Amino acid sequence: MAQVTVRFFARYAELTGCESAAVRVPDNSATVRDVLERVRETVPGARSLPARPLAALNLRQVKLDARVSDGDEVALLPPLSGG
Amino acid sequence: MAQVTVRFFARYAELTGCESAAVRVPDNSATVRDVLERVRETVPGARSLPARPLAALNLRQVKLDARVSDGDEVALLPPLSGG
Amino acid sequence: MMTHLTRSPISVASLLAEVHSAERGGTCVFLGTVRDDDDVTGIEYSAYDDMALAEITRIVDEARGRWPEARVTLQHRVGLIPVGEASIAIAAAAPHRDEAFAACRFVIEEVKQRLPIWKKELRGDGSEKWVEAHDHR
Amino acid sequence: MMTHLTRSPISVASLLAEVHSAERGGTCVFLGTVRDDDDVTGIEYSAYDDMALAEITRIVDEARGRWPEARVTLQHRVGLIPVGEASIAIAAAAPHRDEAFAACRFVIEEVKQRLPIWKKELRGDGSEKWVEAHDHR
Repeated sequence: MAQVTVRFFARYAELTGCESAAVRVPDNSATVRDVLERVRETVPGARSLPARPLAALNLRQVKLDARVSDGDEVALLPPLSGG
Repeated sequence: MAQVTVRFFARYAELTGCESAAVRVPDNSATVRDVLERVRETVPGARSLPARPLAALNLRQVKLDARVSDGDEVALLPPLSGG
Repeated sequence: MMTHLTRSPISVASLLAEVHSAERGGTCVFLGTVRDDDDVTGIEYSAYDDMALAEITRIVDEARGRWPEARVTLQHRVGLIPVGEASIAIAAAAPHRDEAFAACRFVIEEVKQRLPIWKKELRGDGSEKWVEAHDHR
Repeated sequence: MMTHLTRSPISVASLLAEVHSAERGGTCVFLGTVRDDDDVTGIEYSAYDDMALAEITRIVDEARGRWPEARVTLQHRVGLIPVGEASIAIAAAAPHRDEAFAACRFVIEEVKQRLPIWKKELRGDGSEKWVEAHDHR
């Protein structure tokens, strides 16, 4: 199994009441989408996240089908509003 | 006759050795071009001014056929290079 | 080197000093400041710091790739920013003004699209609201 | 109110203060500085002061006509300006950044075309040269 750190920001941190969680997904073929599924199962409040949130993997925006590896950091990002 | 003040700037002031001159032109139909002709006759060094210099009349750029009146200020402007 | 994310008021002079030099005759600066829309008294900005810094580095590198003679820098402020104060400042200096304007504009557009930074509006009546759509400031 | 022609160094902070307000969330600044081209050590700027001031007023009014919610101002320095220092600064603030950039760009283009101001380059070898063509800084 791969252990992935999941981080929640801004409104998503409020929704889940959580800033960071560790989830485990199968080692070889898991994607950000799989991480998101695990999060919905294990983090209370995560069910109210949108179906396809913006996500980042290791500090870069990625699509939900990006592959994850042990030690990766996935972040779930509300719509960006910097500037 | 109308009396017009003519002002020279930058390189034109150097060429003519003059910053300001008074010229007299006919009262009713004289233009900036006529003023320029008078200047060439009366101001030493003004013959080396270009044939059609940039000109301003009472603080606005004008064409050489603009009419002048008594008390007007005509300025002869080298190519602008502000900014 | 300035830090690109700060919790303190932004100094435009420091940004200018960082990009300016004697061979770069045109400098364009953009400042985004908190507007007094509706009953807004301030905006609380929060960031995914590590990713924001990484994106800023990538954006600055991309700008340098497009305009090799330009130098650009930016500072984004986070935390509570009162109405009227700057949340972002960008400075772009180049030998000629076309590149300075273009590089500055490029950076603000990329910042708006890419930085993982979020705004929560604070209102005079004590209410708060996450800003979820791009504004067009 | 600031004077639009000055013989002293330009203060960007004063320009910003003049255009900024809480409803104008985007501010664009352009600075033109004396470049160290060739052997240039400084540029002597001279102006037809009365006409330059009249043109500046007209340009600012035209900008306000096009972008009614924007505020723009500018300062042009005259006299001897050493390499690296600003000869012109423009600030344009507007509710949104599009107008701020557009108004700032408009003003610098008009300034370059319309202000009766002239440059004489001063070189390290003591020579001087009138600049007679538009540069593209």
